[in-house]
Amino acid sequence: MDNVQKTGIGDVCPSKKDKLELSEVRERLSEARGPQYWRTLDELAQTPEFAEMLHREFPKHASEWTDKSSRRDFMKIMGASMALAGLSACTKQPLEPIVPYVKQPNNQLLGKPLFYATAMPLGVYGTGLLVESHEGRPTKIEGNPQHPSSLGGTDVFNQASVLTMYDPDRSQVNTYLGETRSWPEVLSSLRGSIEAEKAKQGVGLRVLSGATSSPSFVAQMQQLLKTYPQVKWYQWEAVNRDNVYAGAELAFGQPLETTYDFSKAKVVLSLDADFLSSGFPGFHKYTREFSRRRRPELKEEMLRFYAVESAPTNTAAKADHRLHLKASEVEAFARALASALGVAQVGGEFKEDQKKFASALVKDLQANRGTALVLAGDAQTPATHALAHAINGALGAAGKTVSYSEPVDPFAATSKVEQLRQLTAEMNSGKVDMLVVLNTNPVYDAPADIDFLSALNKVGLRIHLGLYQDETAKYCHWHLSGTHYLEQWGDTRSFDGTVSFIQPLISPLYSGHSESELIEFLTNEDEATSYALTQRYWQSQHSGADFKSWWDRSLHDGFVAGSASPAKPVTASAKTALPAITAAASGLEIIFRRDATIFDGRFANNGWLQETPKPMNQVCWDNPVLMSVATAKRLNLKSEDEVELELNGRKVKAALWLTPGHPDDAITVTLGYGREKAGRVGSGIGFSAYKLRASNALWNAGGVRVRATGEHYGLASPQGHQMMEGRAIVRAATLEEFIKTPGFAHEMVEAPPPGLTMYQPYEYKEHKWGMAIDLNSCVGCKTCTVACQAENNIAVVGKDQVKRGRHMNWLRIDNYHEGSPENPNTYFQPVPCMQCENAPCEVVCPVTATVHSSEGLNDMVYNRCVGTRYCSNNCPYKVRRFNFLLFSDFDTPQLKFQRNPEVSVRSRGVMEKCTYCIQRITHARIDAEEENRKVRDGEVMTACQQACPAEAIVFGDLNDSGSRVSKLKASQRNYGLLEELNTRPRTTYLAAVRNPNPELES
Amino acid sequence: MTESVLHGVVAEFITPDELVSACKKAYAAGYRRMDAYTPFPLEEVADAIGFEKTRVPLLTLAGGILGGLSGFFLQYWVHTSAYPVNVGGRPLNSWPSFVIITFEMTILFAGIAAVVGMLTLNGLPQPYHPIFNHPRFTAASRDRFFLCIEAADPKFDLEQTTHFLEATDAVDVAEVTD
Amino acid sequence: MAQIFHRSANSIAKASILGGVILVVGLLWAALQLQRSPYFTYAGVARPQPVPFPHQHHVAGLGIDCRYCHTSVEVSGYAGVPPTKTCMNCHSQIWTAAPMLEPVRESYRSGRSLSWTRANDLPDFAYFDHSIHVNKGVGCNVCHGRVDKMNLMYNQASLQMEWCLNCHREPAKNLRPHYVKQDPKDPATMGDQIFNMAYEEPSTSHPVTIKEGDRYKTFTSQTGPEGLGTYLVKVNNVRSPRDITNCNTCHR
Amino acid sequence: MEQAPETKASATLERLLPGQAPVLTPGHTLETITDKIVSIVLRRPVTLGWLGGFAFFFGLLNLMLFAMAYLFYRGVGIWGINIPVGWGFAIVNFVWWVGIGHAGTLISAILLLLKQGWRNSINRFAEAMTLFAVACAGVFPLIHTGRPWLAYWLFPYPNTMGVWPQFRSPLLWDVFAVSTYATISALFWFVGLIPDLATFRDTATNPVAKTIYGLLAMGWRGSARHWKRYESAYILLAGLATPLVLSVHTVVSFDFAISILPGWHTTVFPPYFVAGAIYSGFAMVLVLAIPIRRFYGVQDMMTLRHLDNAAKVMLGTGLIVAYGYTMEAFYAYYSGNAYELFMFKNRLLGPMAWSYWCLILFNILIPQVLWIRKVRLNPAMLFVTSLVILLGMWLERFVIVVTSLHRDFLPSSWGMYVATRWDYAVFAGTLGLFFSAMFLFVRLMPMITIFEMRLLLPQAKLSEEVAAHD
Repeated sequence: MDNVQKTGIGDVCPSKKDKLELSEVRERLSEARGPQYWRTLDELAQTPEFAEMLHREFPKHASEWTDKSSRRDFMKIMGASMALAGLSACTKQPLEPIVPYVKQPNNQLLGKPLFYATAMPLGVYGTGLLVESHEGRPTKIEGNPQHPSSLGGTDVFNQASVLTMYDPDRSQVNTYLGETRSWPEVLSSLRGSIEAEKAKQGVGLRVLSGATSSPSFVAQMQQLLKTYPQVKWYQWEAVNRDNVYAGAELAFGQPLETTYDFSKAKVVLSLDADFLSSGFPGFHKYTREFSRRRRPELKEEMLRFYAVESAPTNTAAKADHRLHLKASEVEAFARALASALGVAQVGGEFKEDQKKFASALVKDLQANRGTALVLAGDAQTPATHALAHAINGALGAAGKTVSYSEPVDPFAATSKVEQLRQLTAEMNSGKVDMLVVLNTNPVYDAPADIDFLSALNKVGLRIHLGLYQDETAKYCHWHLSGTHYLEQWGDTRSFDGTVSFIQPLISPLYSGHSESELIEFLTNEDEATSYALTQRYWQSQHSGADFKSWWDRSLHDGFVAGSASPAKPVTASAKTALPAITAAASGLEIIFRRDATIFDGRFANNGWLQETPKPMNQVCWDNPVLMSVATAKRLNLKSEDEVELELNGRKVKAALWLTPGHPDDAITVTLGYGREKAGRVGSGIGFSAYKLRASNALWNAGGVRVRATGEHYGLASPQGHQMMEGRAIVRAATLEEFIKTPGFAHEMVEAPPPGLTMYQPYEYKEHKWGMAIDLNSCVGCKTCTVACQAENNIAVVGKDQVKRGRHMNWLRIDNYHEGSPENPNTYFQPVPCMQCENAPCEVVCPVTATVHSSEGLNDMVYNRCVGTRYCSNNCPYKVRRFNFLLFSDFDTPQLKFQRNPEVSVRSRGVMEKCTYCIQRITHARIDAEEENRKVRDGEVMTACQQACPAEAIVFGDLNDSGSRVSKLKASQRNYGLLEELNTRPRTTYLAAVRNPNPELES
Repeated sequence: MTESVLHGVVAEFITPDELVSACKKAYAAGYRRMDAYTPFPLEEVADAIGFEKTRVPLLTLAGGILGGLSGFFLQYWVHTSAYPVNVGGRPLNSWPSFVIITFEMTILFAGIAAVVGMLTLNGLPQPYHPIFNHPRFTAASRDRFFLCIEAADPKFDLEQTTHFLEATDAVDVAEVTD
Repeated sequence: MAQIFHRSANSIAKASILGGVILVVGLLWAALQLQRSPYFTYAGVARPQPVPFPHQHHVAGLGIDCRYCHTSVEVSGYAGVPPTKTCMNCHSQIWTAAPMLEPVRESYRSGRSLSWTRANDLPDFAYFDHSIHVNKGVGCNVCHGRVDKMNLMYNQASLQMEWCLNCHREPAKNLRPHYVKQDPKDPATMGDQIFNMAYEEPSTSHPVTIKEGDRYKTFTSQTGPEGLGTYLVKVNNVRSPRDITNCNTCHR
Repeated sequence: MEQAPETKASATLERLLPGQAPVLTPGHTLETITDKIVSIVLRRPVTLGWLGGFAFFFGLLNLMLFAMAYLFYRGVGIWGINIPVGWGFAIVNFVWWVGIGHAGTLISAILLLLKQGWRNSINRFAEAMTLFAVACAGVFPLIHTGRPWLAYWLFPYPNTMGVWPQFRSPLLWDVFAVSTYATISALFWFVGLIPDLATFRDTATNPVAKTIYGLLAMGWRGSARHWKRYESAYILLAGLATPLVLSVHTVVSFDFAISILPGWHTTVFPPYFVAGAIYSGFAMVLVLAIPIRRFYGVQDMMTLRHLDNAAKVMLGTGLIVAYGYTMEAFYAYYSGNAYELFMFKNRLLGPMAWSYWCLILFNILIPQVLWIRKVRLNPAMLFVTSLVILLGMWLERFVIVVTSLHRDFLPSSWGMYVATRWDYAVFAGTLGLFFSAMFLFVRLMPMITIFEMRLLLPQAKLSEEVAAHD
């Protein structure tokens, strides 16, 4: 209930009688105590007034976000703004305190950030990271270049995770039936029940956790199982890889981890696999290798990519040829393909409209034995996976582009759904009298046909440990506030099995405790810290004199060298009996997918991720129902219609969004929305697709009914229009054309020659910063956008403000569709400030707030800006962002800690924009000058560049002919956006080149 | 009111014609320190009493020149020496962009010079003036015309001057004291 | 017609108009002065401190080097305010009972930091870096004044943008060498001149000799082609005024 | 309201010599003119009609103050503006009001130089109108900024930052142009008032009024020497105001013409902005003159001749504006520039086409009725036409500002613009400010120039022999 109390304070909303005031809620609750507390809340929660109050009180739409400011009193706002205005705004600076350490930590050099290696677990898989820390505050996540799972790249979840750690809505106390309990109290009250369980060998004790690959934790659990022989440990992940392992089971008789090597691949076929989307295990490495193999400079060696996809993904957008199928039709296609390749006669015929595509594909695959690669998506049927393995085997991919190893998930053998089903059954049968739920939220994300909640309520003692007082916590007696990975010790394994260490950047912000600490207490009733536990385990693994040095090195590197799981020389048995093909869904098919920005809902309360537009449809702050234009026409629906989805009697309401390239007679919904207790940011937005999701059809199901309710349901999208209107914005060609005329990009538009000026052009003697963005490499994953937000303290504005066209992202990624709405080519174009040499924005600023630096940067001086917005009007790229209201949060202390101290926090009424991360440039320059040298190439990396897993963004000094950026700009593909306006942009693009199969081009 | 000093003799007329001819006579008669009062501007009257030229235009010109120069050089100085900085790749001395403000400053200064000049030369504001002591002077701002020969005039002599004015078409001749 | 106004009205009217003009101009002028006055800038105004720390005594009296307390001034943007530990290094030995020092001991015991009041406080949107200034040869007292003569700390300069610009436009005026030829008789030439409060810029009466490679070079003027400042701008690669008056030099 | 007897008279006269309705109905003397005008202020009691009207507009004025208070409290985000449409109602209103502010000085200055005697009866309140319109316009550049409390940074003054305004920015040109224009117009208006204030001083009976008018008149006594300097200063001001009035809207048009935005970057803007300004200015003059002459029964001084002339001016400037629109269209086509072409297509057929077509209807089609003499001589119809034109001119600015912005170069950043209730509140508020000021003005100041009206009388002329003498 923190939320209610917190937002309630100093709230000034017009008290109409029909409105339910927070004060009342608190009143009604205050009388209630213990269990009754919850019931009261539940009753309340039923009433429409409560819903209305949530709408009003919780920053779900921007009105609430901005109303935050209306809660502050007038002078305070002026104060904040004035402070930015500084002395010359006739304001006197207040006396500021300065508070030194008592004893200064000796590794700490004040004013200089430190970097620590750690790893972020997402379900089973971990990603190796470096985290920037200012005076003990983690502020920014970077990839770990040494780490095989990162190679220096990151994804949206990595970048945004730092905000989750500081989230003021995280649970800050342990509660018993809603009443606060200190940790010692928790332990002492639990002792009794633990003793009791010990006595009966834990026959009534069950543990439910998320999937994990942490060696130390697994060991700990085994310890627990020893202490309580009867105890059972279940795991649940809503976005799981059950099918992947089941597929391996079919093909090899054992669950295996499949890893791919794109660096050796020439022809790639994806059977509904979105390996270029954040959240796919190995995303960082695959994206890196894929984009390297897609350089058109490779000429004929350039990789060709075929995609068979159901739900539109940015992965398939990068494909040279796409086949849009219902999710349920992919298996049939795979079977037909296997037959066509003579791999296995498993039935299945290509449909008429697939034949052309298929025959070309088959030829291509056969022509590239050993360099071909077939991937099956996590959401595809086990059979599809088995077939993919078989085909890879037959094409000699195994050992070359594909390799197999022990599953990273130690519990791959039994599917997660099965585990949840068993637990539920046990709970219903009353076997369970003590349940420990660790960092998982089944009450919210369990399949609709598994009634987890009612089963849960049958358990005598329910203990929940997690970051939030979430839906599950709500129904547990105990909630123990957990720790974020940046607050705890531990370990995890990445997609290739490499063991990575999780080391804390900060001691638990809300004095939470890790899973391992709780389990340790259950096992031995001792209170060892996660540090002791992790070290104890590894000592046992790596006993010996050199442990200390080994440990220090591993912590420093962030991973255990050479711990990747060894490849298993297995071959797929072609004659495996595949299960009978599941008949293609009848009627309208519904496709369930993880959400591109909030995954399975665990990031629902992360404002950065909520405001990041979904890569393909550019919608944020919601999960619309995606549908093809043709189908919508047939059902005569249009975008932003509110529709009611009905599947097996279960109903939800949602907004419709028409999506080019969506298969007909199908709709796509993403998981993770419709949270009730996510927090002020994430509660009550979108709808929960879990309400429709059945355990036997996790990823797609037939026979969904779509009915327009007649209401309008507005969606927020920072990019209203996704067509190029025949303008040469993204310039693209086929490989053939590129080889014929490498300079095609320049022939599309005539740009004025550099000499064409009456004036003496400025020369930039010292440095001349510039950026080149390779449109061929960019996969549109949006990581750069979030990285920029984290690095530059960019405010979150909320859905309503985004709808009004006031989103603040300095770096946006534009999508453009080209061609038919059935099967368009989609291009991604990251658009930061172009840093024009003839900047149109500068000339029109009346107060010299935006001017050029001697290094050619278009400086924006926030504290000089009076906010005429003229510069934005005159910016042809519309990359400038304006603080229409007080968007930055100057009040919440946690959010202040998160901020990058090297970047001003912008107040109301000032313009802001991409600065090429001037703070990074300045620091590099100062370091260089102190060493009496020039800034080296690669020494300055912009946040977007550093975050990009695809190496699409390169920044550097144009005066240094040797720099990477100079080389790229020398490329024939290099062109300036709207260069015909003679703005002379410093940011330029390398034109996109597709590599289509000539057979299919006609 | 302190003991009264004679300010002059005032003659009142009904038509401008009468006033003008009276003025001409008086000027011919050698009177110089005199003034005529009319409810609307009449070029000829001023000429008749020998007041041909005004220095208002000169002042205005001066104001204009001052304004123009200061206007331009302020901009020039700001952008070339006060804080020279590259704005959108334009030259530091972008004189074409400076034209507008130069022009505006010219007009502004000239206009102010004209008005302030006119008022000061006219010795305004001057809410108190002996002529107001004339009992019927309110008519001067309505429909009557007045000629006042001041006592300060060397040729002034109460007797003669009064007679002289009575000899004109004046409907009334009266002394005005200060 | 009777007079509406008394004689005096004439002079009053004229006077009041003139007065009005003078008043307006005067107010504007006053406003501009006020902006630069200590009332706004705190220049020369000592701050209340939990412990009345006398720089004069510690610097001039005891000859403690700036860097003993402000440890990171040469390597970090932030000069560093000493942790309580630093105070206690000495004050656990001397003045151990001084009531004046109780807050320091208290802080050391309880582990709660002392809360000083900033003396040199820049607005939050101005990013100043100590290390680069020190490395390029800007002496402490160029900005901070004769700290060795200050009892309670105060900022000597206005710390306003125009003040910063003055130096950034003519860096030569304020640069000094790190090491000069040592003259045992003249303590002012001992040690690193950056931290030498008593440093005098070269003049014909007081030439400054610095080491260049293995030979010595003597200067008798600060600015001008033969000046020490001009020389240091060259050897320290101080960027051109145009470069260091970029907005992004201080604002991000 | 009292019935005006002269209307019949002038109507008959109209029949006798068509097109030659007199500027001043015969039968007036120095006496009657003075009395008639003076009595409106000094003798006429405050009527309910006046109170009602004033109360209404004063209410609107307070609405504006409220809206502005909330604006300063929350920020410009309470308006409909966004990225890409960074400018909305505020700038539209600004340009509209500045435009209206043109007629006054134009009438008093240019027509004075052109020796248009008929201007004498309307120039005074036209100038007042100018002042108030410019005041309304002046509100917007200030409040539309994100941080209005720092707007003074637009003026060059020796500040502690050592930073100066950026004189290449058209916005700064605006600041200078508009403030100069305001100052000069105010001077012009006040100088014109001095002799009439003297008349008021001498006619008023109430001592307080006497004193106040006396102070304002600064002791004017109609001395021949004073008149001479006065006349020369007045003519000089007119001479200065003439290029100024033409420059102001030229400069305003630069806000757009200097930018690179399709639909803004247009060389035809200066002339057609000026024409448009005069167009709307005269429309506003008529909107004010027609009721005033009716309610205050001054049809004998503001005769049908005035209305006729004003209508002709509108017709003329209206045609220039029409030409401007045509040229915009032509150059969009002739430039062959894809962005320009699209911009214009978007105006005609885009989501905001309604504004363009209304604009054409209100500004081009409907005003053509002014060709008909009957309409020009029919106050009621003129009044309506003028209102339509005012609306049309507002839409013109809306089309230029909003439709050009909402779809520019990169389709990815196209957006829409929807005004919020706060946009409307501020706009309505400025109307309140404007009309409240007008209401006060007609009650407190001579709304017709007395001394210049006197000049229109035959008895004000010198007879040949006296004039010719020596």
